[in-house]
Amino acid sequence: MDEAVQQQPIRTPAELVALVEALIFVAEEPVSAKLLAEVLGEDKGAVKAAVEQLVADYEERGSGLQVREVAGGFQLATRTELHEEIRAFLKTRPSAKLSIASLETLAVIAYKQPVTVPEILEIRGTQSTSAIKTLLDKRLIVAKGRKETVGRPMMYGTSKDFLLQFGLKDLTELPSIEDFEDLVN
Amino acid sequence: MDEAVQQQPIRTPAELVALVEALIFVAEEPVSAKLLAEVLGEDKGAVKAAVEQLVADYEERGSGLQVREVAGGFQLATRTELHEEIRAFLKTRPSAKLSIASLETLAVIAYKQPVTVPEILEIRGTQSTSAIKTLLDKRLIVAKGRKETVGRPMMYGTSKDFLLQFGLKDLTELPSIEDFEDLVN
Amino acid sequence: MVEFIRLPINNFAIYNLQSKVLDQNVDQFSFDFHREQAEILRGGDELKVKIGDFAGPLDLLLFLIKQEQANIFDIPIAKITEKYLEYIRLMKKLDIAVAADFLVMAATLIEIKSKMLLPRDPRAEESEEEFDDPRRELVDRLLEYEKFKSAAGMLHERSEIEAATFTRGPIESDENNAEVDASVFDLLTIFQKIAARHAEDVKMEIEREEVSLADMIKSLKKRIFEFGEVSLLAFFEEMHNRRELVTAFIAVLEIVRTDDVKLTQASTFGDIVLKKV
Repeated sequence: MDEAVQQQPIRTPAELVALVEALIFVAEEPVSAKLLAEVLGEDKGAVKAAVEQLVADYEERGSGLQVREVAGGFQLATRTELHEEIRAFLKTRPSAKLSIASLETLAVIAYKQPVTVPEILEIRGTQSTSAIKTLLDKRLIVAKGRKETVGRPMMYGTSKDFLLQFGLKDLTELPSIEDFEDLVN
Repeated sequence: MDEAVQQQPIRTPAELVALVEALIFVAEEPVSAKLLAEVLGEDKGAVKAAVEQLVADYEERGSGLQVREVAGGFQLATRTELHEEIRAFLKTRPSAKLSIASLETLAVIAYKQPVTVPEILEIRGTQSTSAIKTLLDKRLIVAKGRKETVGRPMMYGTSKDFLLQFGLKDLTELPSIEDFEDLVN
Repeated sequence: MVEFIRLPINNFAIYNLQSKVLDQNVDQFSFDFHREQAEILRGGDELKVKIGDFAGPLDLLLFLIKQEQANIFDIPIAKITEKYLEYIRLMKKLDIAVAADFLVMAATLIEIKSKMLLPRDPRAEESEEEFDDPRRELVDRLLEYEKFKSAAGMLHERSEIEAATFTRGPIESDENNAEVDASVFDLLTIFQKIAARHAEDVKMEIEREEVSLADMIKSLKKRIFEFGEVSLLAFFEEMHNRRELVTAFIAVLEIVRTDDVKLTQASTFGDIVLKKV
């Protein structure tokens, strides 16, 4: 990394956009502007501008793809409107949906993390163990240590996969739980 | 596929280009114009024109990617000139991932520490020497002295890095069988 | 006998029942639960009953309150309790296991109902505000729960949108290996699997015959002099259990001590090779 910085490559803005595009494409996971800047030995501001340019380019030319920000990084993905044709092509069916119980449990964990099983029970009014198992299996939640109370129960929180699967940049992008109060009444 | 043909969807040339782009992007191997035409229920000539348009689009805008024809199909790939930066980027990817064999060995060491190689062999039922080497290289385990039995074999345990990588404050935070009793069954 | 199809968010479930149940008594399914009556759908020799599917007792309670168009801050507890118990009775009739949490809530409702029937303390009546409503705690819980239920709906919508976007297919630079990104949960489940596998091995061990040290030395010697060298790793891997492994190990020590054989190792943790000198 240091080498790259010392080299100080001279690139035109268009070249930087092209490079950023290529790196986002080859990465298996969303890439942050920070990592891109480090690898390219470029200023983070310049990289951010290049990413913004790229996002706009894809948007403008009505591409079948989009550059989107998710789980703290940028990723190339198909446009949602095309899902039917893509499913027909890949011969995949919509993935198994989460049950109401799992979704509720996930909502409690997302908003109250780190949270223990008894605390989830308290809010949902029902045992959530099988939902927790499902969420762990799907890697949507992870164990986050133990709570220093009687019995030292395990605490749970959401994972990076949660951000990815729900298309969130980070946890702050979740609407505040109090916002749902208005809907209720 | 027949359904799609019967439907005869009406798409603008631009829409067809976008769809072709999305399908080439998600495909697991190069896709032929014939297959694209079948899936989309479009005329092969129209699909070919769309692919040509797409190739030209990527070329013209100086994209970091290219649509290239390979093995009788089309594929999205990075532009060859960018290979140096791409290689540098791919090298920086964190290699936090572990093979199944390493993970099994790590699980045994985590729960049975301090533990010797023959003991791991007995529990896992297979040799674990290369997995142990990997785990030592990744600093997930450390040698914990020798066991005072015949041959004085080396004992292994988990390291500080192990705690960090798995988000544990200390070893007591490792989930126990009891924690997941309801979940795992 | 009951096939349970969960349809998230829509809040109802379809139960497939054998015709046997159908013949018994159709009346028992005339349950006023969903917006209309519970739907009974006939198809071949199957009967499907569509009734409310609830994620928990609070979910059911909220549904009943809405169905009765009641004010959540002034729940008609007698009526709601009656409806609640009716649902539980239906579940039992359909032979669907009723979770303990639902029964606990039923008890709570009955308790609140009886408290409401008690004459109020005349001294407390002076100020209406200080009257401790037995429903208060339940209302608080319902309000809190409903926020998370709405949040669950939001998550559901997000996942629907997300399921409509696809990322690229594999490309050359992806190392195609079976590597996994692990969490502590994975560590535990893997450990349990190994332990289970090991338990099976132990059972099989009993049936095997034991190899004596003399036989082990003989066979190892034969191999060394036949092939010139023997990989210790390969040799040890042939052993079926711990006892055999120990015997093999002692055999190696014996041979190195008494015969013209040496041990070589190319790298730390690398394989060790037994060589004829």
